[in-house]
Amino acid sequence: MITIYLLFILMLAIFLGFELIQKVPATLHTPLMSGANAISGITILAAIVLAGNDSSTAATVLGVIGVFCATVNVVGGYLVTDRMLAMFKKK
Amino acid sequence: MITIYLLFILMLAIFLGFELIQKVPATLHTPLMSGANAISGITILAAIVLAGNDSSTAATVLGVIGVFCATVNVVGGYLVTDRMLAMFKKK
Amino acid sequence: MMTTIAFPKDRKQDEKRCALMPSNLKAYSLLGLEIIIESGLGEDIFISDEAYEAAGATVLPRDNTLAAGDIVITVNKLPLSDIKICKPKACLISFLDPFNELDYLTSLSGSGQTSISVEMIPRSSRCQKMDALSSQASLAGYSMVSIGMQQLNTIFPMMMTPSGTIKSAKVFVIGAGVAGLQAIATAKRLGATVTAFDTRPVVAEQVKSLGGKFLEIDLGQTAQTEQGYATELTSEQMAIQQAAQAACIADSDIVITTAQLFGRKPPRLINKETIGKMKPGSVIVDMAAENGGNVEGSIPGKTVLEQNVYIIGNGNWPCMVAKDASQMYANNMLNLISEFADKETNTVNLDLNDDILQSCVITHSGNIVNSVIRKHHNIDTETNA
Amino acid sequence: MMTTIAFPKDRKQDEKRCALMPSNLKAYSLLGLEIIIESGLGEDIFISDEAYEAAGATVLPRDNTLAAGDIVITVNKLPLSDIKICKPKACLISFLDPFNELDYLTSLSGSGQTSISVEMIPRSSRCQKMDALSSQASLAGYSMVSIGMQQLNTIFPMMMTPSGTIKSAKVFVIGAGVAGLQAIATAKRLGATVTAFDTRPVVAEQVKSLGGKFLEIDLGQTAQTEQGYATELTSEQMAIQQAAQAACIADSDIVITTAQLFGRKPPRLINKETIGKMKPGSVIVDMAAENGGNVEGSIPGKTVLEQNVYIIGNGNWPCMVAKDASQMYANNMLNLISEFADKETNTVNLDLNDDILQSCVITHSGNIVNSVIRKHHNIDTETNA
Amino acid sequence: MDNLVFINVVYVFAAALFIFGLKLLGHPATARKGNILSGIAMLVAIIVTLMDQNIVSYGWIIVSVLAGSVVGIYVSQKVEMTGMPELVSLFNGVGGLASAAVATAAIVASDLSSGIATISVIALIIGAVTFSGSFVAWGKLSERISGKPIVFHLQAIANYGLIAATILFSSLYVMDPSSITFVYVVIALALIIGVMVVLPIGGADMPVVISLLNSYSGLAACAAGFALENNLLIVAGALVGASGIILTNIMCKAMNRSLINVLTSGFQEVVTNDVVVEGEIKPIITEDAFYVFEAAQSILVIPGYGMAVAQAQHAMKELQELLEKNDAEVVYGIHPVAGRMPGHMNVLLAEADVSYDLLLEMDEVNSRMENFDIAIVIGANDVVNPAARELKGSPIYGMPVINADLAKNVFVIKRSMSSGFAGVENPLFFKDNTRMIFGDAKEVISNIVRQFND
Amino acid sequence: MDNLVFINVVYVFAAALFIFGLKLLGHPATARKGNILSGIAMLVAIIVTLMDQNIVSYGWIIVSVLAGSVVGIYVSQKVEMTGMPELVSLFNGVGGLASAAVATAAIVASDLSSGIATISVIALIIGAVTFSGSFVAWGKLSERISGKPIVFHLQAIANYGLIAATILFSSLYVMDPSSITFVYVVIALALIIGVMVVLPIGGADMPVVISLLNSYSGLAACAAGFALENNLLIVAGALVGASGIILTNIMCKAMNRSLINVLTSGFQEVVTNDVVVEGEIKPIITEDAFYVFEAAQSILVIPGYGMAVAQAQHAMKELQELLEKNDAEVVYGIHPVAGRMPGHMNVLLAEADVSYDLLLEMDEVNSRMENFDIAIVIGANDVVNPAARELKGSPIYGMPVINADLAKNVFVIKRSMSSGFAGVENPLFFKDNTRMIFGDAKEVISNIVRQFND
Ligand SMILES: NC(=O)c1ccc[n+]([C@@H]2O[C@H](COP(=O)([O-])OP(=O)(O)OC[C@H]3O[C@@H](n4cnc5c(N)ncnc54)[C@H](OP(=O)(O)O)[C@@H]3O)[C@@H](O)[C@H]2O)c1
Ligand SMILES: NC(=O)c1ccc[n+]([C@@H]2O[C@H](COP(=O)([O-])OP(=O)(O)OC[C@H]3O[C@@H](n4cnc5c(N)ncnc54)[C@H](OP(=O)(O)O)[C@@H]3O)[C@@H](O)[C@H]2O)c1
Ligand SMILES: NC(=O)c1ccc[n+]([C@@H]2O[C@H](COP(=O)([O-])OP(=O)(O)OC[C@H]3O[C@@H](n4cnc5c(N)ncnc54)[C@H](O)[C@@H]3O)[C@@H](O)[C@H]2O)c1
Ligand SMILES: NC(=O)c1ccc[n+]([C@@H]2O[C@H](COP(=O)([O-])OP(=O)(O)OC[C@H]3O[C@@H](n4cnc5c(N)ncnc54)[C@H](O)[C@@H]3O)[C@@H](O)[C@H]2O)c1
Repeated sequence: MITIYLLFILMLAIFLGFELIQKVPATLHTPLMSGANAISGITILAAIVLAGNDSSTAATVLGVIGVFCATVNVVGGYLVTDRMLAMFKKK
Repeated sequence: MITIYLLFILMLAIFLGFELIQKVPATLHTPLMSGANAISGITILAAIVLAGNDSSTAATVLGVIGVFCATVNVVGGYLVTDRMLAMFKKK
Repeated sequence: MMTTIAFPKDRKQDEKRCALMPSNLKAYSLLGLEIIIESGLGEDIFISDEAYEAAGATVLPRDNTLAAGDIVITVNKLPLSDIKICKPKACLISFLDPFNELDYLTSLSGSGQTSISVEMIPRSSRCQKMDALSSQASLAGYSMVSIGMQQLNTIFPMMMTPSGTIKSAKVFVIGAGVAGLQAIATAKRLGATVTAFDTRPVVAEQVKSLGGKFLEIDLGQTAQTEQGYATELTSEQMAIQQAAQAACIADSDIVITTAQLFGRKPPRLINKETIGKMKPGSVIVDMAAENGGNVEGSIPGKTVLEQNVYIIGNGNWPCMVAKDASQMYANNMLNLISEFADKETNTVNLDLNDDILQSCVITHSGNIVNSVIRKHHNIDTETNA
Repeated sequence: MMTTIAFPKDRKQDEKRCALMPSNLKAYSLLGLEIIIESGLGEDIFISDEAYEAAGATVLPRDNTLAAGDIVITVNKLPLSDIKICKPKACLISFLDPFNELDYLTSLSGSGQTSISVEMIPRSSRCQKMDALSSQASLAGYSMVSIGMQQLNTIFPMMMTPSGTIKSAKVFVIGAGVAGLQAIATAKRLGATVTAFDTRPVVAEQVKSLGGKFLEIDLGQTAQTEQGYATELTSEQMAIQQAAQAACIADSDIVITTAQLFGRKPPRLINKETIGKMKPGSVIVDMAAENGGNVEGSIPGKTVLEQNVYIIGNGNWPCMVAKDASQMYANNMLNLISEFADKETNTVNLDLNDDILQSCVITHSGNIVNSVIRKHHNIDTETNA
Repeated sequence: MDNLVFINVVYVFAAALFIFGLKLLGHPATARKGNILSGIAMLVAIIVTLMDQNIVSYGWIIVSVLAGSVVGIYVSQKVEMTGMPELVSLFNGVGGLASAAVATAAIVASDLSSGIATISVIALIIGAVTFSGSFVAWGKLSERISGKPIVFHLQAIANYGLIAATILFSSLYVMDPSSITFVYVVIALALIIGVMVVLPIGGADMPVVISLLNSYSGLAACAAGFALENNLLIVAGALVGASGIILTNIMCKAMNRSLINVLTSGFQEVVTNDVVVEGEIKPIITEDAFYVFEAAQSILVIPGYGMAVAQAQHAMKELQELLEKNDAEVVYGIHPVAGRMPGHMNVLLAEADVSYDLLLEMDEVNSRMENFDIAIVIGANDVVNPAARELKGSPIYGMPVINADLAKNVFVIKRSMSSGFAGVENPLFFKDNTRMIFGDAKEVISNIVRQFND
Repeated sequence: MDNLVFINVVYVFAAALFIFGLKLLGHPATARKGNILSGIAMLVAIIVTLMDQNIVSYGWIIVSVLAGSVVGIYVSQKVEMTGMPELVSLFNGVGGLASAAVATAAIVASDLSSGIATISVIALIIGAVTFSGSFVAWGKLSERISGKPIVFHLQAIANYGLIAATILFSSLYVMDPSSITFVYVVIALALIIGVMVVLPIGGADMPVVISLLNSYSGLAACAAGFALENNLLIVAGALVGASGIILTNIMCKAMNRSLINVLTSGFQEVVTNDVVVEGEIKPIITEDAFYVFEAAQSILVIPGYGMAVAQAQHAMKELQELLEKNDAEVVYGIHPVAGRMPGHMNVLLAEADVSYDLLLEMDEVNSRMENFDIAIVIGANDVVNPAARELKGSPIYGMPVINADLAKNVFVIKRSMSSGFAGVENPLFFKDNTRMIFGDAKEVISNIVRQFND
């Protein structure tokens, strides 16, 4: 049954993703891509749990790699996006 | 934990509802309202289960009332909406 | 008894307009009125006697025409000699210039006929269709631009060509009443850069609505009469205006002056000194030349070269487009007659108590009856009732 | 040795244009050329000798001017008497009308100078800035509308007024080349309803791009030369055109004809019969009157009344806006000279092998050298090398 | 795959269909398809629900579904097109009743955990309010109840009291989920609240109210879904709830109302107003005007001085071309004194290259005025003032005017209610068939042009 | 409330923030706020995740977070603005790696049910493809790898083979979740696929590829979320996945490419092409042109005969006014022979009431051409033909022209590639800084005007 809920959530989130990005000006293509990319660093949550978990060394190592990579993605992604957006003058 | 999933679903559905109806021409206000109203007859699902359930007479009676009312809402709602929409000439 | 309307030909020099078009005759005959015209009425605008006859008019020689009319309509006032031939109870309708022609009025009242001055028709909403002053002024605005265009040795529009860029002509219109606005529109259409000035501040928006610039001059308080005419400026205001205009005039290729004051001499707007500042070859068109002139040195009926500036004082501007002018004037007259025509009896009833007639009837049964004109000429109110 | 350019005043009757403006002098002096003008050069357009002097020209009497010039530039061709005064090696630049003036050319070649005909400057992209034929034609288009407007006894725009609705004037332009297009644009600006016709089918789009209607006549095959000039129609085509135009002409208030055939007599487009169908008081402006006329009955230099239709054949249209015409012509001449001026040596080198000069030099060292002109006048090619 | 899982997988699919359907419903070209899609979703959902293992007998279900269908089909086919809004409010009320019934059933069926009890009672309240409110709205729309706002002294206080009482009794029930009696009190209170909230709202605002109640009925379904842990109820209910709120808001804007103001009518103290206005000014926004323009077959444009001031002629020309592309006939009625000089309108329209053939004189358009679907008055005032015909003593009485008021619909574009050259009031603006579009003429027309292009 | 419930409630909240953030990111005015909002969501999510009871030691977490942060901050601050796209592709690759690591960890940690195993291996594959693909894209963008499409014979077949092998080994693993070896093979294959798919795509299309890989990395996170039953991963991942697809599609449209074409470059047989085109025509749609217009400070309009044919002067006037309202300077460069008669452009622009002051002569605009952000060429051709300057022997060589090609950006509005009056080709259309907007001049400009008004 849990899978059902997850499916519901997936379905709704996909629809929402489609709806949210409808008309994006070309100037925003790159920042938006970059911003979305930062969000995809959400794997960090899973990686953290894995890295902090003591179950197996392999998992921990992979988890640590995951946390490191995901952090780079998240931190770098947000900062770069912000830098790009800062360049646009306010209308 | 189930409630959490339900909350997720609720949250996503609400967002989606907001996003879907953004710019609606005035001519569609009434049909849209009517169509949405038909959808809200979705209670019929709950009512069906209650009406078919043998747990208590009170619940069954209320369920039957629910099924009847909801059916009127659903059937009438869709048909009326369709009639309204049929009147619009295609652009 | 059916009313007869007579249209003698205008005898004023160079006048080409007439007060009747063949197209009006149907309307007159629907009103049951009889129309008599002098032979040759429309010849200057290429309308033959036959055309009038075909439409239902009777063509007669001049004297017979004059003698037959219960109502006699012309553009310009009839010579006094003609009036004697008219019926003693006839009603004479034309421009009369009653503010300036006291002698004429006196003679007219002496011969006893009723006379209507079309310039005195009030400017109420109801009377717009009879308002010959406006209809002719509007055409005058067009004609003044046309003649200025003819005289100027450059073109109006800007042109960027391989042979260099030609700048647009600068046109300055002083006085943006009916004539001035039409002049602005016409010059603007041709591609000129148009500036305008008027003492009535409401006009600024109207000028802009035609794409012209309005020259802002702070004259303090200025006013307009109920009928929309401007009131006279004080001499200080006049001085301010002249000074402020000078630069704009010097910069212009064509200056068109249309300033009038109802019942007064037109204001003098441009003096020789200002003319001297203009570019050689520039053109001034003085609409008011015949009545005293807005421009110093303008000569009625002539184009003169003064300090290398052409000053055009031709006058009778609507006559340059005589056919349209005739048509509009003739329509105004038809509308005036219709207002008082009685279809049942086939007559025209000039009820002197009517608002409109009270304003525009000047003489009646031997007296000058118009109160505005009496006041203007200081005719003692007690002399005649 | 510095080249001297002389600008004598044009002696042709009523000519007001000149070939130099004070504003050109700076450019000439940058090229290191000396400029001599005849006293009074610009007086008709109100430019004083002082103005030229201030800009750097030398003012001399006529004969001295003529005698001083290595290059002599005028608008119209110099009288033969003047040519004798010019230097024997001088280069004379002006309109020469080489297709029609064989006698003149022969005399000219006899006196040995080099002559350039500005109408023969090719219509390549590179030469547009020297193309005096176009620059003057364009102004002619404007002037023809201006004079038509003056003559017509109605106004151009439509007006819906309380005194009735005035219909817009109908203008029909035959020949939509440079002059015709400008005429269309000007008439359209004034609010007229404009129709146009031309034998070159490419023109239809151009007419529409100015808001005019194009009268479609199916003439079968028609052509245009490489330079964009129309070729002559066959006599059958001519007949079709005339028949098809007749209705449109009869319906028009103003007809403007600008049809020309490069190197040929202009086509006869309107005959008396067609004129008879026009409304009395209508106006025809015949641009080509001076060269034979598009319209039967047009008289060069005059406005005549034929069957109650005014036919205006004034000619010299650009002269109506002489100042702008002078400015454009003067720029064309400056551009022509610049093309061949050598800044280092302060001279003008007329290299007869240059494309441009090959087209427009007519006589040189005693001969008529221009091949097109030779062919036109059937001058045996072997007579002179 | 067990039954429950299968049902729920289908529910996911049905939910997706609902979402698609709703999306398509929002666009004129696809609206009908959207409705059908959402209908299919409903059908699918109902069919799989019937497989629920909790269902032991189908008798009553079949009977009530059939009965409901018959009623629904009958009513929906019988109703006149003009009766649509009433019908929607009726359906909505019935839907609310269904939710209330389901919630009540859940409550009476068993002792609930306090969480579920809370949600159930919320579903119940919302359902009941929707029910009674919808019926009042229906009454108002069908004129069984006066369309005027029904107000009385102290209503605000009374309403606050009702709400307090409802909260009180609901809490009492939640604290002891076996005390069903409180629930009946809550039902009664909720029904009264529904009535009280809708009564003070004027008939003209009813569509807004219905749209809001519709949104509520979605929320009721959603709450029921929580109570019964039914995902599809939650999704569909939330969709309806959220989109309903947005729609309500859009409708308010279109009617130039504030949502808050409409909703709180019941909580505002009564203000009596003695001024009698003959006729009413009906402003409209361009978005709504557009749809009328789009449907019109023959259109008369009456320009005046305001068009000149705004220099709106170019925009008007563009609109003309679009209307003509849309197969409408467009002509201009030129009053001889429109503007401030003879031929003023002619100058401007010629500049914008409007063909002379389209410019008709006053008499021509007056003689066929009744045949125009729309008369668009652009910055004209005096020249369309019916007072010139009707109102003896008006300074413009007797002046011939263009009888715009006799066209089927009149749109007047001007910036304010201020008067024209003659300085007199214009009864045209108050006529039944007149809508005012306030704004600069050029901006308003450009706006409509834009709508055409979208 | 127990820990897990609390974390998840916060997750709901974080998910809502992500949604808001993404929504705001799509609008220029709010984009920055949106990014910050989504950053906050991420922070909140990370903090509550640390409370997870499964976490026993924080040491490694802290170390790796710190290290990652340092690297992230350093790189993001160091990079030149021009290096942005490369950086994004790098980050994206790293993100893919993280997902792959997480999936692998899940796989090695325990024997999984076949459902979870399937999803985990999907997450792993997507992550690995994203990783290697992103790095190739980075190499192409930073010109470490040739920007040209790298293709070889039989590549299509090789690629199909790779995919088949991946599916095969994945299935083997899923059927026996303890056979981890297969997973390593799958990893290797996925890495190779990433390289193979991106290599044949040209450098110009890289932004599209990155956007797509970005969408993939979202899907990888989403799959990982399924494997670990983490809602927030699912929601955020799905959001990124879906919006990424849409964005990719939008970008393709803007570049006039077909998504399918770009993606399947690796599966198409190699076609060699010998024609050498100097420069390339770059058409653009008005929607994208609009954003450049909006950002421009100084704009030169060069009208030609096409403006006359289209009668686009009124539309251009409207655009001019909007640009001016937007604080840009707009001037017109009038070539003396533009159009078909002397002063042709003047007649038209005067009709549209463009102020004479704004009409500049050729020499004036040429002397300051470099300073114009945009030159808009409306239906002009010969008068902006650089061949007149550059190409001896061209029929128009020597004619002075407006040097539009020297402006920073050039937009040419015309209907086709056909030539003008002189009948010669125009090299301007092939210049690097030129974009062609094909269409009737009036329609195109009206279109841009509309964008401005929206
Ligand atoms: N034609 C002539 O020869 C002539 C000469 C002199 C006088 N008149 C008189 O002028 C009047 C003409 O009548 P009309 O109907 O044309 O004009 P009007 O009665 O003067 O009304 C013009 C209306 O346009 C509106 N307006 C002004 N600027 C606007 C803008 N930018 N956008 C939208 N609306 C705008 C004004 O209302 P808001 O301020 O609310 O926007 C005003 O009520 C007649 O009374 C006539 O007698 C005519
Ligand atoms: N000014 C004069 O006095 C004069 C007189 C005669 C000749 N000329 C010659 O005319 C030329 C003028 O140059 P130019 O640059 O103005 O014009 P051009 O070189 O003739 O080019 C005009 C361009 O406009 C495009 N066009 C046509 N209709 C259009 C529409 N509806 N929408 C968008 N584009 C449209 C055409 O391309 P598409 O078909 O692809 O749309 C064409 O390439 C020069 O060669 C000049 O020598 C000038
Ligand atoms: N009620 C109506 O329907 C109606 C009809 C016609 C005209 N009018 C109004 O009456 C107004 C005046 O009409 P008119 O044109 O016959 O007036 P006019 O011929 O008497 O005067 C012409 C213009 O000169 C201006 N003027 C006077 N002194 C001046 C000075 N020193 N400097 C500059 N300008 C000066 C006046 O203000 C006027 O605008 C018009 O503007 C029009 O709006 C109204
Ligand atoms: N290459 C250039 O840059 C350049 C420069 C100037 C002009 N031109 C082109 O050359 C063309 C002709 O120039 P022009 O105005 O000097 O020509 P023109 O003066 O020789 O003739 C005027 C017009 O009359 C027309 N015509 C001839 N016979 C006619 C008939 N029977 N009926 C009706 N019309 C007739 C011609 O087609 C032409 O359009 C122009 O259209 C222009 O496009 C090109």
